Amino acid sequence: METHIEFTRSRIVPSETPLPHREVGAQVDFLGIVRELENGAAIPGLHYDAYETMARLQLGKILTELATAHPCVAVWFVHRLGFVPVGEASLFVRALARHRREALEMTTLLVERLKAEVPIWKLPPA
Amino acid sequence: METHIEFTRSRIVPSETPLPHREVGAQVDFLGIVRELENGAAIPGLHYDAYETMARLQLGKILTELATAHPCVAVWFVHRLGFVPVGEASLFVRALARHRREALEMTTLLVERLKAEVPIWKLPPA
Amino acid sequence: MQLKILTFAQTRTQLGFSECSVEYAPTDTPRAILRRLAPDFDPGRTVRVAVDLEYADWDQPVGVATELALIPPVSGG
Amino acid sequence: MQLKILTFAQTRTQLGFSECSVEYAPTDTPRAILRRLAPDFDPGRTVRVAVDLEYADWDQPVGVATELALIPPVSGG
Repeated sequence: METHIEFTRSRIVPSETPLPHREVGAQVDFLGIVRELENGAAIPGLHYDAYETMARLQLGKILTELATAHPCVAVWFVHRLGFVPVGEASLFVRALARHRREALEMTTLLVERLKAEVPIWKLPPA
Repeated sequence: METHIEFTRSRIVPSETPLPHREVGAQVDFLGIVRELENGAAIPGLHYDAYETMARLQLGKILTELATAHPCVAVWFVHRLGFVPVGEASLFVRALARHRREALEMTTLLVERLKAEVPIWKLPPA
Repeated sequence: MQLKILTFAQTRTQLGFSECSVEYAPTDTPRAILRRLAPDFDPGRTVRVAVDLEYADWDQPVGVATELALIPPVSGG
Repeated sequence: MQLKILTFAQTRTQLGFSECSVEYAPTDTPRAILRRLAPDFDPGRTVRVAVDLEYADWDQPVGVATELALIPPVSGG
């Protein structure tokens, strides 16, 4: 399974990627977007910080684990760091697979595991 | 829940859509892509046909049903008809929701129900 | 009274038409209407029937309707 | 031997530094190392510890290590 893990301080713009081969039957894109209300108060955006070396290592291990049950052709993971304004994406996941179930399960479980285990934090607005 | 159901004979190109409001926290895009191997034989593509009036009605009812348990802000459904070459999308679903679970569940279940109930057919290559 | 009959996918190949009109009575069942039109065609267990855009029962009267469609196993997506 | 200590999110605010180096022995536990550095700080049940990029046990010796990080509840996504 081809994987791509990226942290960026720029706006995430999902682009069409060429399919790695002609047996890809499903593509799932997930965008996590910053919402205006955080604990009931309107905010301009959120700051994100990461322990990047550990996050990369843990994400790699999670992807390897998930690939056993939900083999995909390729998975992209992009997390934005620094300030992310309301309405923009903090997270982008793309899963390509032969069948839809693998791509959907991979996406769902990767985001679950991310939120439980990967050292990334949204920081309260200053 | 805002819904958009479309059948098209042109190539599906998912575009960035403006978010309907600032409380959207998740966007899920699903693309169903034509694979090269159909029952073990290489094909140039597939033809799709639909009973379009019934498909629209049934999709509308399915969306209304799914919205009860998995309320989303907006759902787009686009199915391509006619010839779809290998590597191009026959199906595009986009779900916008406050939280990721609604968007992911809506997408997963909408595609399941589509494949079981909605009068659309892929036709064997001539 | 006239009822429009629609076919799709393999039922279109099997019956040899995509659309036709037949005389019917509201008390007719879809199975009876189809049997009059194509005595040799058996929908079996896999072909469903839709009356006015809703899945219907092969053995219940169609009632007052305008369109009956044969729905072979669907395969969208 | 030197160990680099990293803090993130609220542990950074609480401890007042993002990074520092301390002397340690491989038989030290993360809890003992942290207690020497910040006697008043209690990680409680929510702050985890990572040693060399892997989650570790607060009460197991760190072994030969280069980096220890405090991991408050994560909230990525």
